[in-house]
Amino acid sequence: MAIRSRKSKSDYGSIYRGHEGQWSWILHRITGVAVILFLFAHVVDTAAVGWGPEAYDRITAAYDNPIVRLLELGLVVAVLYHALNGLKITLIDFFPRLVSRIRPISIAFTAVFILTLIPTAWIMLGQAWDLARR
Amino acid sequence: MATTTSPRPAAPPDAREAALGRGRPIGGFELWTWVFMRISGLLLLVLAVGHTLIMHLPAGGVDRINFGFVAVRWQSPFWRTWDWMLLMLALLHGINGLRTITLDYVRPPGWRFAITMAFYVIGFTLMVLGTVIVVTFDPTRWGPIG
Amino acid sequence: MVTAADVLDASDQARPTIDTIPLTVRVRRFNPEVSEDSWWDEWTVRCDPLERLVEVLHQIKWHHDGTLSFRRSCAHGVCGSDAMLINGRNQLACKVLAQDVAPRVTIEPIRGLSVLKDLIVDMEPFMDGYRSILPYLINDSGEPEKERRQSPEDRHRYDDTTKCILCAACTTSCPVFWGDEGYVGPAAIVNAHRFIFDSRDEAGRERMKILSEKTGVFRCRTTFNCTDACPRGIEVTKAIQEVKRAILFERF
Amino acid sequence: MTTTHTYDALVVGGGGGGLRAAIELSERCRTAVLSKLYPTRSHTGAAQGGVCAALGNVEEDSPEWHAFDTVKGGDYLVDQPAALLMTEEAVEAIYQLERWGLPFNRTPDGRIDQRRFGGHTRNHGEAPVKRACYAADRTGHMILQTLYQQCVKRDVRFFNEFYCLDLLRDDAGVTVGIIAFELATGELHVFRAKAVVFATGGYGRMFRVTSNAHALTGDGPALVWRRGIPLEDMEMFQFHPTGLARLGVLLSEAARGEGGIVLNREGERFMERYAPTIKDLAPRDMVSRAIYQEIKEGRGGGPDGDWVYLDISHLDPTVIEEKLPDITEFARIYLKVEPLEEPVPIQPTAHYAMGGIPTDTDGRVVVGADEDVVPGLYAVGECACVSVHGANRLGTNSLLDLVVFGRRAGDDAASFVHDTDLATPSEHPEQPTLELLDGILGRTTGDNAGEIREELQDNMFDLAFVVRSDESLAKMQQILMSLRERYERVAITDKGARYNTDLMETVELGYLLDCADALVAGALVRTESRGAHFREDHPLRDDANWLKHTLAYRERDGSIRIEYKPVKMGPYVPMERKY
Ligand SMILES: Cc1cc2nc3c(=O)[nH]c(=O)nc-3n(C[C@H](O)[C@H](O)[C@H](O)COP(=O)(O)OP(=O)(O)OC[C@H]3O[C@@H](n4cnc5c(N)ncnc54)[C@H](O)[C@@H]3O)c2cc1C
Ligand code: HEM
Ligand code: SF4
Ligand code: F3S
Ligand code: FES
Repeated sequence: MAIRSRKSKSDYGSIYRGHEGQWSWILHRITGVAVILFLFAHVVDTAAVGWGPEAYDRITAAYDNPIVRLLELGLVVAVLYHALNGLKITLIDFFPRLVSRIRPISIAFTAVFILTLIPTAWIMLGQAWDLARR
Repeated sequence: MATTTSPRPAAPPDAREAALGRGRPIGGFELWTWVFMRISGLLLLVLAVGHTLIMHLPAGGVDRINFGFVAVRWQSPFWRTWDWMLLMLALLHGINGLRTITLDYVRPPGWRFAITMAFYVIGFTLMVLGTVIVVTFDPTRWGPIG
Repeated sequence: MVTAADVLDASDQARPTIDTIPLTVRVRRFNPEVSEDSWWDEWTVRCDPLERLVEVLHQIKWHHDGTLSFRRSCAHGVCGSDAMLINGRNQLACKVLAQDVAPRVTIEPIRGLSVLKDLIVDMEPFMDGYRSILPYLINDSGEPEKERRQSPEDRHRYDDTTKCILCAACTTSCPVFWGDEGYVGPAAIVNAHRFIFDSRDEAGRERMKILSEKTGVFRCRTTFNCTDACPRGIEVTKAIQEVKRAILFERF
Repeated sequence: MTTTHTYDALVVGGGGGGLRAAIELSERCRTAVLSKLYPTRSHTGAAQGGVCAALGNVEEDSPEWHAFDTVKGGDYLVDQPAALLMTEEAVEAIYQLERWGLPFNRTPDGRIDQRRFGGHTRNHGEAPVKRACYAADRTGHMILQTLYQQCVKRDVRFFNEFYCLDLLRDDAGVTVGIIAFELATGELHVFRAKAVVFATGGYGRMFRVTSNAHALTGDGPALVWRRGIPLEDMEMFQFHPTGLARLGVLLSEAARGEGGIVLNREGERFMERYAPTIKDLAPRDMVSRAIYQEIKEGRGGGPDGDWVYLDISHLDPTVIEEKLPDITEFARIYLKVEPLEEPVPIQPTAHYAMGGIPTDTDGRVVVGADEDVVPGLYAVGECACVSVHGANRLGTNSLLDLVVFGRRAGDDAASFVHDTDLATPSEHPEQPTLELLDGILGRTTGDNAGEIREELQDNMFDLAFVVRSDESLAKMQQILMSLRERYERVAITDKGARYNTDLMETVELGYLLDCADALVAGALVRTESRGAHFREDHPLRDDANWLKHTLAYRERDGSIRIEYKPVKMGPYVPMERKY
C-alpha cells in the first residue's frame, strides 16, 4: 500500500507567496497573540490596586521608560490593526457578496488603518520623547 | 512468495451514512465559538479600542495613571462595568483564539489537550482574579480619594 | 503525383526555427531511496516562449534526467494532476508558460502532504477529506421515471463548485492545512457545497454536521489563498463562507 | 515479492467506461478498479461538448433517427444492430446519470436541456436536431465526477496508480486475471479474477498533435494484442479539425455550432467550396481534409504555413463568455490570442480511436470473423470497438458509448462471474512482466526512449495522419520497424522502485508502438477512403470490396496478419455521404 515518508526537512523553507488575505491573516494572528499576552500581564498589574496605592504605583512605574513606551505604541497599533481586520472579517462573514470584492476591501481597510495609525503614532511618540527628555 | 489479501466487502451505503453524520450536532461548539468571536470582536471594538485610546492618547498618556486615577475612575459603576466586560470578553476571545492556534500547530492529541487546558486554567484564574478586584475594590481602605 | 509525404517533407525543410528562450528550472528533489533530505537540481533548457512548464519538465525528463518524477496527464488544465508550487504559488504546471516565468523558475511540491518523490505527494489524506463529506447525491424520496426537475436558477446556484477537478491546489495553499492536515480543507468544502446547494439533494444537514466538527469549515481563517490558487477559477472562499452561513442559519 | 489479490471482477481503467462498469459490478460481486491515474484524472474529464440521447426534451426526436445519423456518420462501417441498441438505451442511460446527480443544464421548465451537434439530424437528415445533453462545456468532467461519486457511495475498491501490464489467460484461453505494477513501490501484484473489464481509453499520443492526454498510450489494446487477441479497425482514427495550432488542445465543435467559421490565410471561408450546404458544420473528417488541402495548396498561415484559423470574433461576446468559456480561455492562455478580437490558429488534431479491442454488444471480447467469445474478458469505452462508430464517430456519441456499454459489460460480467469458478493462473504468472521490466532496467546504455517517442509522433503525424497513401504508409512501416529495433535496446536512467515514471513511460512507449503498428497495417491494406481514413491514392469509398472490418493479429514472430469480418447490416442501405 501507499508508502508514507516524513516530510523532507526543508519542506517549509520558502514562504508561500499569498496575497493580501494571507498577510493580513498572519498579522491578525500575531497581533491577537501579542494582545492576549499583554492582557495576561495587564490583568495582574491592574490587580495590584487591590493591594493598595504603594503596590500599584510601584508596579505601574515600569511604564515610565521610553522603551516601554515604544512597546506600548506597538500594543496600541496591534489592537487597532486586529480590531480593524477583525471587523473586515466579520463583514465578509455576514455579507457573502463582499467576498468577491476582497481586494478593494482589503485596500480600503489598510488605508483606514494607516490613517488612524499616523495621528496615534504622532501623539504617542511625542509622549515617549517628552519622557526621554525628562 | 505470494500472500493473499481478501477484499473487504462493501458496506451497505445506508449503514455507512447512518454512521457518519447522524447523532452529531449541527453547528455545535465550533459554530458557537465562531459566532462568539465575531460578536465579542464587535463589542471589543468599542470596549478595547476605546479603552486603549482613552488610556494612552489624552495629554499625559499613561503618565496620568496611578492609584488615584484608578480610584477616581472606578467610583463610577459605568467604568467598572466597562472594564469588567472588557476583561471577560477579551479573555474569552483571546483564550479561544489561542485554542484555535493550538489546534493549528499542535498535532499530538496529548499535547493539544494539555496546552489547551493550560490556557483555560490561566484564563479562568485571571477572570476570577480580575472579577474579585473589580467588584471588591474599595480605595477608601487606603484613605480618602483625591 | 505529389503525395502527402512530399508536401509535409517540403514544409519541414521550409520550417523557420522559432525563436527559443533560455529557461533555468530549479526543482526541489526528494527521493528517500537516495537521501533522507531533499536537494535542489537546476537545469537550463531552451524552449519556445509559449511552451507549457509541464512540457519543459518533460524535456528535462526525456533528455536530461529520467529520474525527475512528477504527475501529469491532460496537459491543458482539466485533469488536476500537476499542481505544484511554482515560484512560491500553487499552480498547474500545464497552465504556466515559459515566457511568464523566464529566465528562471523554482518548482517545489505542494505543501502539507507528505512528499513521496520529487514533485509527487501522498494524495490520500486529501482524498480522505473529500470522501468524508459524502460527495455524492443523496435523495431517498424515490426515483422519478425520467429526470428530476430542477429550474435553471436552482441549477445555477451551485454551478461554480461543480468545476472542481480535485487538484488539491487550494487545500495545499491553505495555511491552516499546512499546520493541521486533519482540517478537511477547502476542496472538501467546495465539494460539500456542490451538494448542499443542489436542490435535488436531501443530505445537506448531514454534511453540515460533518463540517461542524473541529476539523470542519470553522477552521477556515478566510485567508483567500485557496481562491487565488484555484486553477478553475472557483470562488473557493465564497463557497466556504456560504457553507458557514448555511450552518449558522440552519441553527437559528 | 508479489502480492496476490482475489476478486470476482476487475476493472482496468478509471475513466467513464471503467467506472460505469464498476458501478454495475460492485452491486453484484466483489469488484476492484485498477487505474494508472487517480480516476478523476482520466481523460473522460476533458470531453466538452455533450452526450446525446433522443430525449426529445426540446424538439421532437427518436432513437431511430439517432441510429441513422450514427450509421451514416460512421460511413456505414457501423454494426447497425449495435447502433440501434445504443441509441435505444441512450435515453434511460442519460436519465440514470441525472438521477445520480449529474448537473445537466436545464430547460426553463426544469428538464435536461439539449443542443445541436454536428451530424445529428431529425428524420434521417432533414434538418439539424437538438439532441446533445450538456453541462456547460464540461460535460465529460461532470460525467466522470458523477460516476466517481457513485463509486465512492458504493465504497468501490480502488487501486490507484496501479499499471496493468499483462493479461493472464489459462491454456484454454479463459481469463484468470492480470499483472499490475504498483507505481508507488515498484512492486508487482497478481490480481486473480473471473472477469476482467478493460477500459483503458485511447492512444492518440502516437501523434505529435493530439487532443489526448499524455496517459493515453493504448495500454489495453496493446497488451491484449500481445496475448493473441486481434484489434479491429485500427486504421480508423478521427482527426478533429479544430485543435489549437501546434498544441492540439481541443476547441470543441460547439464553437462552430454557435456560428464560428474556419478561414484560410487569405481570410476566405473555404468550407463554402468543400461542403456548400452545411459549410463549417460539415463532419469532422471532411473539415479536417479541407484544412489539409488548403495547407497543401499554400493557403495556410503561421510561420510554417501549416495552420488555418477559427474565427468567432463576429459572435456576440456574451454568447461566447457564456457558452464557450473554456475554449476562449485555452486560446488566451496557450496562444495568447484574444478570440473576441482575432481568429484563433487551429490545426487538425488526433482525437479519437474508433478502432480497438473487438467486442459484442455485451462488451464481451470476441475473436475472429465468427466472433468467438473470450471467456471472462470484456472491453468498453474508447479502447473497445463494438463497433458503433464505424469509420467516423459522431460528436457526443463516445460519452454515450461509455455509459451504455459500460453498463452492459458490467451487467454481463456480473452474471458471468456468478456462473463461473475461479481459474488458477500458472505457476509464476508475473514472470513475463518481470522479464519485460528487468530488460529495460537492466541495460545501462542504450537508446533514449524520449527520442524514439518523438520520432514516432512526428512521423505518424507526417505520414499516417489526415491524408495517407500507399507510399506514406509504407514509409511509416519502415520507420516503425527501425523504431522497434531501437526500442528493444532502450535504456533508462531511473533504476529506483519508488514512482519510477521513467520506467512506466518506457513501457507505455512500447504499447504505442504496438498500436501504431496495427494502425499502419490496417491503413495500408484498406485501399479505399471511408470516414476518417482517407487514401489520396484511393480517394473513393469502395463498398464492393471494403464494407468490412479489419482484424489485425500480432503473430508470434512479430509480423501482423490481417483478417476481415463483415459489417453487421440493418435497415440502412449505404449511400453516398453528402452534406
Ligand atoms: C478533448 C476531448 C473532447 C472530447 N469531447 C467529447 C464530447 O464532447 N462528447 C463525446 O461523446 N466524446 C468526447 N470525447 C471522447 C471521449 O471523451 C473519450 O472517448 C472517452 O472519454 C474515453 O473514455 P474511456 O473511459 O474509454 O477512457 P479514459 O477516460 O481515457 O480513461 C482511461 C482510464 O484507463 C486507465 N488506464 C489506462 N491504461 C492503464 C493501464 N495500463 N493500467 C491501469 N489503468 C490504465 C487510466 O488511468 C484511465 O483511468 C472527447 C475526447 C477528447 C480528448
Ligand atoms: C478590538 C476588537 C477585536 C476584534 C474586532 C476582534 C476580532 C477577532 C476576530 C473576528 C477573530 C477571529 C478571526 C478568524 O476567525 O479568522 C479574532 C481572533 C483572535 N483575536 Fe480578536 N478581536 C478583537 C480584540 C482582541 C483582543 C483584545 C484580543 C486579545 C485579548 C484578541 C485576540 C485574538 C486572538 C488570539 C485571535 C485568534 C487569531 C487567529 O486564530 O488567527 N482579539 N479576533
Ligand atoms: S477547488 Fe479548485 S483548487 Fe481546489 S481542488 Fe478543486 S479545482 Fe483544485
Ligand atoms: S486558504 Fe484556507 S483559511 Fe480558508 S479561505 Fe481558504 S480555506
Ligand atoms: S496535466 Fe492535467 S491539469 Fe495539468
